Amino acid sequence: MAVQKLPLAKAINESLRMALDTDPKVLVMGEDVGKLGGVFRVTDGLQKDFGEDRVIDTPLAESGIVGTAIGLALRGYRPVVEIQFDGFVFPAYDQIVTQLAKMHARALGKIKLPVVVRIPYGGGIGAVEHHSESPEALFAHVAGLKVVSPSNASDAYWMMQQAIQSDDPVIFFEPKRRYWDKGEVDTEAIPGPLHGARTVREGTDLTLVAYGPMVKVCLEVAAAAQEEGKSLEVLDLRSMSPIDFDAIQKSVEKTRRLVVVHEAPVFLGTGAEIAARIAERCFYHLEAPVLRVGGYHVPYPPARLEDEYLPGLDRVLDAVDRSLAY
Amino acid sequence: MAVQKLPLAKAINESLRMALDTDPKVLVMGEDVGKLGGVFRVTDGLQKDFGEDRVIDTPLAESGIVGTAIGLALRGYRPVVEIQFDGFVFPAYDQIVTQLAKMHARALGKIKLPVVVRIPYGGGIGAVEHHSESPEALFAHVAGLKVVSPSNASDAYWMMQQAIQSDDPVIFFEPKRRYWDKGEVDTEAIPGPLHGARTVREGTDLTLVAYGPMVKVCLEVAAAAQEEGKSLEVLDLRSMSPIDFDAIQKSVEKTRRLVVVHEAPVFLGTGAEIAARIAERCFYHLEAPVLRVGGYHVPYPPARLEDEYLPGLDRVLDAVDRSLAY
Amino acid sequence: MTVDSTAAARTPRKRTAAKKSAKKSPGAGTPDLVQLLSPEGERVENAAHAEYAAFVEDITAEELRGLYRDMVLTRRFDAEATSLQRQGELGLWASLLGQEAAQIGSGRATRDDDYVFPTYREHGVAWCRGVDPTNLLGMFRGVNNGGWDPNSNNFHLYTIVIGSQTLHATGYAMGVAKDGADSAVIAYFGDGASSQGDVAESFTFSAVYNAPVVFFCQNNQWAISEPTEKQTRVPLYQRAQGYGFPGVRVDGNDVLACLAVTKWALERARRGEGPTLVEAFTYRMGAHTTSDDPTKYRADEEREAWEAKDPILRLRTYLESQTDTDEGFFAELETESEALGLRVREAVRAMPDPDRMAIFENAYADGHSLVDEERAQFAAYQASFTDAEGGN
Amino acid sequence: MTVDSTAAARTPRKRTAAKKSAKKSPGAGTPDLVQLLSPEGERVENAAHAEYAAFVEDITAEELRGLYRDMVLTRRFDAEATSLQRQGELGLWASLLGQEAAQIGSGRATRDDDYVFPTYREHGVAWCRGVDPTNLLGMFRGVNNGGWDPNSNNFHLYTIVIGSQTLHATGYAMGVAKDGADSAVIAYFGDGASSQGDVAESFTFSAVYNAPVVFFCQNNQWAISEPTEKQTRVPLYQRAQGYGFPGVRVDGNDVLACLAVTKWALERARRGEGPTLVEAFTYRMGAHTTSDDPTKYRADEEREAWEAKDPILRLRTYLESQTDTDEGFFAELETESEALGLRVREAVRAMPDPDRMAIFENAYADGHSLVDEERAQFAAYQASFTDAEGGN
Ligand SMILES: Cc1ncc(C[n+]2csc(CCOP(=O)(O)OP(=O)(O)O)c2C)c(N)n1
Ligand SMILES: Cc1ncc(C[n+]2csc(CCOP(=O)(O)OP(=O)(O)O)c2C)c(N)n1
Ligand SMILES: [Mg+2]
Ligand SMILES: [Mg+2]
Repeated sequence: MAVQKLPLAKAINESLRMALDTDPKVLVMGEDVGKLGGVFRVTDGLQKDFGEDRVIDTPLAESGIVGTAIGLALRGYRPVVEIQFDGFVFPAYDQIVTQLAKMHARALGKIKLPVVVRIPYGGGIGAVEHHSESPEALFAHVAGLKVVSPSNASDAYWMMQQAIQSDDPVIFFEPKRRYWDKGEVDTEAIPGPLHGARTVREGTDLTLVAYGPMVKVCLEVAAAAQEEGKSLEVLDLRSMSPIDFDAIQKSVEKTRRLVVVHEAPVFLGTGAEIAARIAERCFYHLEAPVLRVGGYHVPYPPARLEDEYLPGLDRVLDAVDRSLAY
Repeated sequence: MAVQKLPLAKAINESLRMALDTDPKVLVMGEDVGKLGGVFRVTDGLQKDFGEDRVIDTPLAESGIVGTAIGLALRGYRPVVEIQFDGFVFPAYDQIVTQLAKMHARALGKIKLPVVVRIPYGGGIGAVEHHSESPEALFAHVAGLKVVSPSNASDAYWMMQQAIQSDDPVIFFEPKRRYWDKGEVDTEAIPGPLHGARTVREGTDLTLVAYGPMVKVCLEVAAAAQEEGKSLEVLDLRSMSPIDFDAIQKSVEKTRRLVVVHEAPVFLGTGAEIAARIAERCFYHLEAPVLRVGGYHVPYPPARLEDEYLPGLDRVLDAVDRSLAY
Repeated sequence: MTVDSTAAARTPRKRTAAKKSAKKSPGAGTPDLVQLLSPEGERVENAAHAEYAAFVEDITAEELRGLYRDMVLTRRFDAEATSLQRQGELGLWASLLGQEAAQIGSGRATRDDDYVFPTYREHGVAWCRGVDPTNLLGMFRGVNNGGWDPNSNNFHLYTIVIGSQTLHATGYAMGVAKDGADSAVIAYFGDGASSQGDVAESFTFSAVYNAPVVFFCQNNQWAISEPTEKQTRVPLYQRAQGYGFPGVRVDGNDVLACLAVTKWALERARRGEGPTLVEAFTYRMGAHTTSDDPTKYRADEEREAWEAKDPILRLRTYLESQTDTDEGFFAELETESEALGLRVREAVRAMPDPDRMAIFENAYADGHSLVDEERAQFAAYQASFTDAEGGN
Repeated sequence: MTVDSTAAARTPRKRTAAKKSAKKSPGAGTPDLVQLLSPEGERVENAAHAEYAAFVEDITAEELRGLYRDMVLTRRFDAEATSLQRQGELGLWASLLGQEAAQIGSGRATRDDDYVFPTYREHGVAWCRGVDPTNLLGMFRGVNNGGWDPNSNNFHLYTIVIGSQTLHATGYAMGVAKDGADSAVIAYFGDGASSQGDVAESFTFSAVYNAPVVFFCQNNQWAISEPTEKQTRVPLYQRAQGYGFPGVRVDGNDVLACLAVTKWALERARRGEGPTLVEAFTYRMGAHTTSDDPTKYRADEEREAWEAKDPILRLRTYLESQTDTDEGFFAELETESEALGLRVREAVRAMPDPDRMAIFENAYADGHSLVDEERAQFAAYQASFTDAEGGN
């Protein structure tokens, strides 16, 4: 059956399974992705079905994982690499930034690096340090990478398919606190472009832009605002590099107000770029400055404080109110 | 004599010498900082005068350099670490982001990490790959770090003094193409705050904000604009974390126009944050959107193309014209 | 979770099972393994290891009981934490079950002026250093990211980013040497961590600078779901030689051997002979953490075989058969154990949630204008609710 | 810059100096050093190294002349590049002066279907792989960041971030094994690079996956200004053992030994016996790069001592004394050498600057809307000048 209701994690699992099945060059690699199926079970059962040669438990060394994935890609493979948690991508940062991102250009286009780096990211799961961060801006700033994040099961399935098919390296941020959220996945649908934003709710008074875990929050905000008679449009950005500015611009030309929401710190977060660019593109349309809601400029706090730190319904509503008050 | 005319590199050298001389806990460490005095001679003569125990040639491993510097700081030392070039800081990125930046908070303030990481950065010297990058946004986005860059010899001297005295880790970006530019250094002056911007030229029609290597370009732009009868104010930002938004706001409330210039890619560069925040703070004052001039979203190009890539007089003037045309 | 670590965690009674599976003893077969107490609780005499044994030659029954007590209380504390996690009082717990000897032996080998860099599982070492065990729970409860002052007990914060602390330890040791102090530093890490570039770099730096640091690798044979073969194809202690310093493999379930070898290594460091790698060959008897389900990836029999080599059991047999330790000691310890459990339970439950404004504290030592601004905005935002509630 | 590498770079004449300082031969004293040709140009017989020697047993005079020719032409090319840098035609040059034997020996050991991962100094290896030498100059001239198609000659791009290519080589080798191919991979790196975590991780990965890769470390005794003691306190080849695979130290100025040992190691890889570390003990006779001034940090005598062990000189002596090589060969080679120099000089001078729009090419394979937007803006901006000039 083509349409299934799946949790987001399972949708990625199915997507990986599909890719492993259809393209013998696809590999899955990372720490604990084999028998354990990953700490979030995203790769559950894959090693059993495709063998240790395709689904590879690696040594505990992220630079080594990405570095060898680059080598495998040079040999013609399409590795899908798992970084166990957001906070553990940094040992691999050098390989990602200086090698993975730049090698295609260095070779004047003669080699391609179709590597997908999967990173479960974001907070809200009550975890210990380094398990709740949102470092996407640190990748989006780097030319040569593409950076995406699905917010629901269907996108998770399809964006993973597209990421694996991409001849560019893709940093694939998975909203870990949505792993268990179910959604319909039509494995025979024709997906939209990987880097296009999607309007997930139409509205006329203000545009909310979010991605990954915050889309759900923004939809709740829009519903709450509706009750107060405010019509909010919600855009799921889906891609942080490139960003679909045309879609945001179009929406803002209609609503004339924009609030950007992400878990990552506001300071130099992706919202900064959106605010800067939309302020330029929509200079004569904006009735209020672009407002941003996100993390503070502090290390991610311990679990018992994360609800204060993370943008939630109230904080986004507060920003909406402030915007509408202009 | 307290006032000397020194090249910027020599000013840093003098500043390090002063620090080594006055505080026995100060250490200088990095690749080739000893006998060679660093590839830019910034540490020239220091090992000779302070010994191998204070000015330390390290193994070729940036993570090791920063990681051991953290350990030395825990033991009460104040290490000043050199990363040989901008593009080689990434192997140390994990230690900087997950340890150096967060350890003070992790210890609830009970330990301090007064580590300075010196990074010669930026282009314009005709170098090979990885020797011309401007990764400052990748550090400014990270809470727990402070990020500064001097644009002239006097600031280089004094900001280094202040960075070493800071109990927070400071990423100290040195504008390598200005190393040879001479300026007056008064070693008995009373410096302004490390994180305050400075107005380096007053003007009324538009504000240019820059830092490091681009300050000189902006001053040239202002001089050229003057001839066309335009009065440009130039702010030397000096600190990218924190950013002195008050100073920018004050200037923009006067000039009503802002152009931000840096070598780093525009997309998610520090200019994005400045544009976003000033657009919010000065919503009713701005006559034009904040414009940004910087690098493109491509890997830093080979030397023979860098003049096209780097913001120069013409490109900044073009942005000034576009802003004034609103 | 199928592994019942609380059950296994009780102070072990004398068990005849001990001898049964002693033949299955991976690692113990290696001639290089330093062992002073056999799984059967008998003193092992091995001329080749006399240099290490010398460090525990004069150990008294009293001291041995002290080690036993440390192990029992550590295990009790650990079991309490595991059950507190099940009760929802902790978000996570990383149990040291099975690694008590490695931790107590090495921890008791340190001097007060030595400095310790742990991973996230060194509850037994923390115990030896005098860190109040309830302090260890803050980060697992989610009220902080490391709740003690490292300098109070020369015991650094737990470090979660695998391997990174080995460089901090090396740098600290470089500082010790610069200061001309005769203390030493010990860095803990796991078999999985041995693959991280940082650990290799710490070997290089410590060798080049001849830093007084002991690298103490608890090879508990698993890195979450991955067996040690996914990290190396030769025993880990051999890694050191290629960097120019000695590596020793010690029976990690033998507290006496761990004590002896670590003392030996720390003494080398103090004498200015530089780094040593100690590989304590042990076994993670529980799950990786309370979030983990080891039935997914390893056979029960493996754990069962290792239960026969239980570090506590082994010392108990020795105490009972070779020393004047009477039942009273064990009974008293049982009582003390229960009291510790109770104290920990109560302390955790009493742990207050941090004030929300704590988010903005300690990001910087010297302050940061953006943090100040955000703090003020946050306070105003919070106040708007209070105001609203207050009918303002 | 005091070191005149162009002078030293000329095809060496027979020199009596060779014997003079042969006694000062660091490294050669090591019993472990594999040497088949002494600095005096004599065949070394050493039963302990018979396994390696077997790989060059049948080498013909013709083949030896081929190696000699490779070294001479490589040196000539290198000298030309150095002088082109002085003339401002290149922004920088990293000379291989002194390392010709290590590079030609190992390079000629590879098969066409093997894959090579160089650093930034492997001009001699590139030569062996058939890469047109002028292609190597693009990045040093600043017209590109790596100007050849790696797959044309199975010779990867130069990699500047120290050590990172060792992981690419390992991954590539894992792929070779997956494909069931019987080819091998060779990764070059320096003594300085040995300290990088990435290199250690590549040892771990290659050992765990038994990848068919040879790690070829040219220990030229300097990492810019730092002597090897700043990277290790034991010989580098020993590093391998702790990771579970063999390490061999070879006389890096002995082309025959480098050829033999590399062939041996590549054969091991092909046979499925996994990785090998080869440390070629050699010497960087010139500056680190044309930007460097070695007088700042090392004594002239050191270089002079090593000139006596010149790899080219050594083979020449052998060819002249032990084979039928006549003067004509050397004379012809001199002519060929000059022709190469001329060709390179002309090719570099003719190298066009890239079109400015090239900035926007190849950042992405599948395109990126922001790059498209910036490209269009840039084009419009440039056009505005043309328009202005055109009086539009
Ligand atoms: C850099 C990094 N990568 C991944 C992780 C996730 N992780 C936590 S513990 C662990 C396994 C550690 O194994 P080992 O070093 O053997 O220590 P043990 O847990 O067995 O004590 C992993 C992969 C991490 N904490 N840090
Ligand atoms: C990660 C990184 N750090 C620093 C540098 C600067 N750098 C270029 S070459 C070099 C020394 C390399 O020494 P070695 O590995 O011995 O190779 P050699 O130059 O001697 O061939 C250094 C420090 C770099 N390229 N990459
Ligand atoms: Mg382990
Ligand atoms: Mg070298």
